[in-house]
Amino acid sequence: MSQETAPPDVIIDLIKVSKVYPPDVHAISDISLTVNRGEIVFLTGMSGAGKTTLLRLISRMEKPTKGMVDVAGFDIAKLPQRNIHLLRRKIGMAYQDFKLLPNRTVADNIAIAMEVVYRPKSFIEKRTRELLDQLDLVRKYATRAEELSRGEQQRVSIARAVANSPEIVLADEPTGNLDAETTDRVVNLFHQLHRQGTTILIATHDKSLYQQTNHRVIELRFGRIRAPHAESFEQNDEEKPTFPALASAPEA
Amino acid sequence: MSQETAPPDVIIDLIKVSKVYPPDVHAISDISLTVNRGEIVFLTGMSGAGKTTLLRLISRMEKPTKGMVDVAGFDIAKLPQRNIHLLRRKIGMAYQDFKLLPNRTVADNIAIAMEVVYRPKSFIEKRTRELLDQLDLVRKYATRAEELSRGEQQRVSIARAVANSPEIVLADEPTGNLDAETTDRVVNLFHQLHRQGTTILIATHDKSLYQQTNHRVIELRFGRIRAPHAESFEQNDEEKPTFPALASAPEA
Amino acid sequence: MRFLAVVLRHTCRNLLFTWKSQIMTLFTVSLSVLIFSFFYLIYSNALHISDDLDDDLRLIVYLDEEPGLALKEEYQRKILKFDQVDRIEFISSQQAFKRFEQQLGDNRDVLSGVPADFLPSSIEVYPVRSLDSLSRIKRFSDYLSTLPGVLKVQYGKEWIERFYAFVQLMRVVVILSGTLLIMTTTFMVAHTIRLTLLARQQELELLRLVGATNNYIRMPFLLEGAFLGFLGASCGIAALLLLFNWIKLQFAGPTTLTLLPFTFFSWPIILSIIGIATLLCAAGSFSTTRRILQL
Amino acid sequence: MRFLAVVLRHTCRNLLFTWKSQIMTLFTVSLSVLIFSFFYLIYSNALHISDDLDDDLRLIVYLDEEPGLALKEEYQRKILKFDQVDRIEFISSQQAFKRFEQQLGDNRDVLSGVPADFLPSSIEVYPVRSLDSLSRIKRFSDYLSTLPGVLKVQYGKEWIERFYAFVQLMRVVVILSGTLLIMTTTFMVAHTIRLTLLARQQELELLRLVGATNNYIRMPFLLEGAFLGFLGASCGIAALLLLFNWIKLQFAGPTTLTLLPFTFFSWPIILSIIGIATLLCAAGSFSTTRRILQL
Ligand SMILES: Nc1ncnc2c1ncn2[C@@H]1O[C@H](COP(=O)(O)OP(=O)(O)OP(=O)(O)O)[C@@H](O)[C@H]1O
Ligand SMILES: Nc1ncnc2c1ncn2[C@@H]1O[C@H](COP(=O)(O)OP(=O)(O)OP(=O)(O)O)[C@@H](O)[C@H]1O
Ligand SMILES: [Mg+2]
Ligand SMILES: [Mg+2]
Repeated sequence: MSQETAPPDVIIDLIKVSKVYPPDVHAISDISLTVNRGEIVFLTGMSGAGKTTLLRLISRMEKPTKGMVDVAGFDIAKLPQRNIHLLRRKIGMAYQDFKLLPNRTVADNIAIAMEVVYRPKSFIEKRTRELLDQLDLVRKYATRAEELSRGEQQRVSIARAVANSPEIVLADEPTGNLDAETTDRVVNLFHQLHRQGTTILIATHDKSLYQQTNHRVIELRFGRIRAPHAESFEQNDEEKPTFPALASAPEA
Repeated sequence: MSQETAPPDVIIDLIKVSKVYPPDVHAISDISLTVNRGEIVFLTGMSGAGKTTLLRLISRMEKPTKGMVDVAGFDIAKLPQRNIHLLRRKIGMAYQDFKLLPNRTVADNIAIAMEVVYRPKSFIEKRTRELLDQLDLVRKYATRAEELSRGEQQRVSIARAVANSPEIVLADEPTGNLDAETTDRVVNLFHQLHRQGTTILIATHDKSLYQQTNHRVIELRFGRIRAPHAESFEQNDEEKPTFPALASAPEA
Repeated sequence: MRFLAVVLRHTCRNLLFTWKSQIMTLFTVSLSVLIFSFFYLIYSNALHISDDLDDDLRLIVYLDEEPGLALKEEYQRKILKFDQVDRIEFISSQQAFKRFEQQLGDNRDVLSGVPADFLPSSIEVYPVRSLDSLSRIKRFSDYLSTLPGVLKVQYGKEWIERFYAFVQLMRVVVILSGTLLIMTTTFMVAHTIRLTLLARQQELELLRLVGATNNYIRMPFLLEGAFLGFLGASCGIAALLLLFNWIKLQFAGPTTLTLLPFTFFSWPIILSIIGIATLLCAAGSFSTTRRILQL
Repeated sequence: MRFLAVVLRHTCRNLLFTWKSQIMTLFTVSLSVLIFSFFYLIYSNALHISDDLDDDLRLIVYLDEEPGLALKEEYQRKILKFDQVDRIEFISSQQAFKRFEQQLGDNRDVLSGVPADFLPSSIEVYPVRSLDSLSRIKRFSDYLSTLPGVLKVQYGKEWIERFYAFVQLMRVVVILSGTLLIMTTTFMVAHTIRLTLLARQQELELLRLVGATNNYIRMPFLLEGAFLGFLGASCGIAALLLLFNWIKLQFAGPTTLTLLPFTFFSWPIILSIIGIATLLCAAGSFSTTRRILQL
């Protein structure tokens, strides 16, 4: 069921992948992309360029129309329905539309990701509090998700994505509704995961997230990869300065 | 039914307004704010500061717990249910969660705002195409809203807000899912409305939207107004340079 | 004018757009009307059926002697004053004897030695043909036997009691089935409306937010409800008519058909059923938007 | 072990969390079971009722002379070979005369001059107590009149035909009501499941996305369905029992009760109804998740 076609340090491998939504929306065209374990990769590109579609292909929310997608040793196109959970457990995704359960509490929404892998209750509660603290949301612990502001919802969805310490984190526009200060907290969280060896893909429009880093930035344009900003494949970039502390550049 | 308590050039007038969500979330505390006709006002503040709540109070999606809200001559608290539409027709709002009808086409979603005031069909189609063109979405004219990327959805929601050329435009985080280039188009659209005398309130985290302008910026902090950046009440700022052309400041 | 045009266009678009749930609603309404009118039909025919069955239910009052004209009138007055009595008939000894002869048929010669007046004269009392009167037959018979000159009152006691029990049971069955069905139907229609509303809530809320008037939001619902109600009720009645004819076919035997004169609704009743269904559906649709209009 | 604990916890939480729609479902299931078992009960009791009513439905075969022992046996053999015949009884002239005397009651002295054998001897044929046999009575009577030595076959022709038509009609009513109700019920249960699923779809999709196994998603639905099915069926049966006792009270008169021996389900039937409802609900809930598992 799992085909180890790529070298062991490659965790995401896309070979000539295309995705056409019916009837003829070419969201992704002929993309090849290799991501190594522990890397941070930024996806940018205009609205509608295909960033979300790419992330959805990786988490098997869509099947590729053409090409091969290999994630953590699973060939997406051949993964049988009953084994999808094995792939999904290695991936934590913060969706662009959050996908929170509106009438459940914040804690429940985060816990759900840990419950499905049978974590003990005490662990779940500890981890939830820890994440909420890190994202400045502890006072919303027992609030229902529909009563949160959009920015708060976004943070809950990020917390859920990373709760289970997955091998791969896919973050789709994780700071679109966040102010600079809160963005900083999120960046720190990703940074911390990066130090633990998590592979992180971030689709974003926020230049301040990647402008002062030397992580790989991939720009999509009409479903194709455009001249990549940096092709640095080195894996030990934890030592280097990564995210900018605050996006408020002194230009006013 | 309409109380002209404020001077004629004041279009939005909040006096000591508080909003408490049950049981005890103090979203807005004791805010007083006056916006003149034709002004552009930016609302900023951390996630959860109360920006959305303020806009919801102005469009009467919430009633204030305390204080008086007077918008375009209507006293919000006293506006009877059967007359809400008179207020709403003067306001166009781009919601933070878009509020699109997922199974209707883009065109339908925009047209709905014009249909309710009985605009002729030909006008509706012309205006829709014009707006979609301006926001780079013409090719999505007949696509269902649920098949759009988030950024595209956001633009549709903006198009719907301004479609009817309302007196007041409330934009809640209008560029959260947009890249710099598309943001620019949105800014130009607002700029154009501004020239026509529309009052615009924009709640945003995106500093690049207001950093190089001299429009009023109001920062909320835990539901209160913090030291305002600029208290310029002059009304003829159409001549001055307003929005930055592109948010990609040359700092990389 | 423009308002009307827009509202009509909206209604049509809604119907086209949500035809799946519309068909669901239509089906629900049809079924409900079918169910209701089915029971109503049974009910309105139930009395006729028992009419024909209780021909046998006469009470025979045996008299000790042939009554004179004055006595006959006296009897007539005393018996006919009861509401439950339809008509009475005097049978003289001779008439009773002739009947007996006829009943014996070919064996009538056995009566050759018998005097023609060996059977007593009697009054046959036919009760009104209604289920209610059956329940009072016993008491009525007791009353009759207190009249002067009455030898004995005879009626098919067991048979009447059985028939009465049977009809009573049938009645309970019809009432209970009807109640259950109407409960179910109400529940179902409420359910369907809730489901439909759930799917449209978003749209209604949005309409409210972009400045639609109350009527703009409600009118399409009203029209849609009325349309579905009308169509649904018509389908329901049509289905019932089909069913009715099918039943008639089942009873196509020469005798039974005439014995059970089962009739369909008259036009005024059909029209009122359809009218009421239309009104109810329109009102239901109309009123469900109330909560949303508060926004 | 842990899986089971988590699944049980989930089930309980779901039940608590969505108690509103659960109660809706419970009500639906109860109503459906009530409806179904109500009609089943009527059905299973219908034959008993007609049993008691057709006591009067004997055929009287008049013979031209008192049959000898051999002839009696011959008759017995020829008549009893029909399935529809329950038993036969020979009535001699004397017996017939005595009965007639009793029927006349106080007026028996009118028979004083009549010879004791003026009434013909006869065979009384009691058909089997089933609705079906009634429909063949006419043909059977024709057959009987072809037997040697038979003067005439007499039976309550009109009455039987009326009764038959009535019972037939009753049967059609019960079948049609049953069909309508069962259609309605099916529709309603499907509707409820659809509604419930709509409300939960989001949650199921999310569970799938965060890596829940198929069983993790489905088991709570299975348990929930079984629980609701069991509870709902029990409530339905309980409601029917109440109804049943209410009906019995309605018929509490001394004679009618014994005439209509209406009995409730036996335990095995009750248990199978509950079992089947439980199974169906569990299966229904379980299978509705299929589409979502494809995600
Ligand atoms: N419907 C609600 N019920 C209860 N509390 C609410 C509700 N909506 C918002 N809140 C709370 O009110 C506060 C202000 O919310 P609001 O949506 O106004 O924030 P915001 O400034 O728009 O934040 P963001 O930038 O994240 O959108 C938050 O703490 C939020 O949790
Ligand atoms: N379910 C769908 N059906 C049809 N077309 C779709 C669907 N989802 C996305 N698309 C189209 O595919 C293209 C790429 O969409 P995608 O969501 O990947 O863009 P994106 O890069 O994430 O944009 P954004 O920054 O606005 O979120 C867009 O043109 C979009 O309209
Ligand atoms: Mg996207
Ligand atoms: Mg907000």
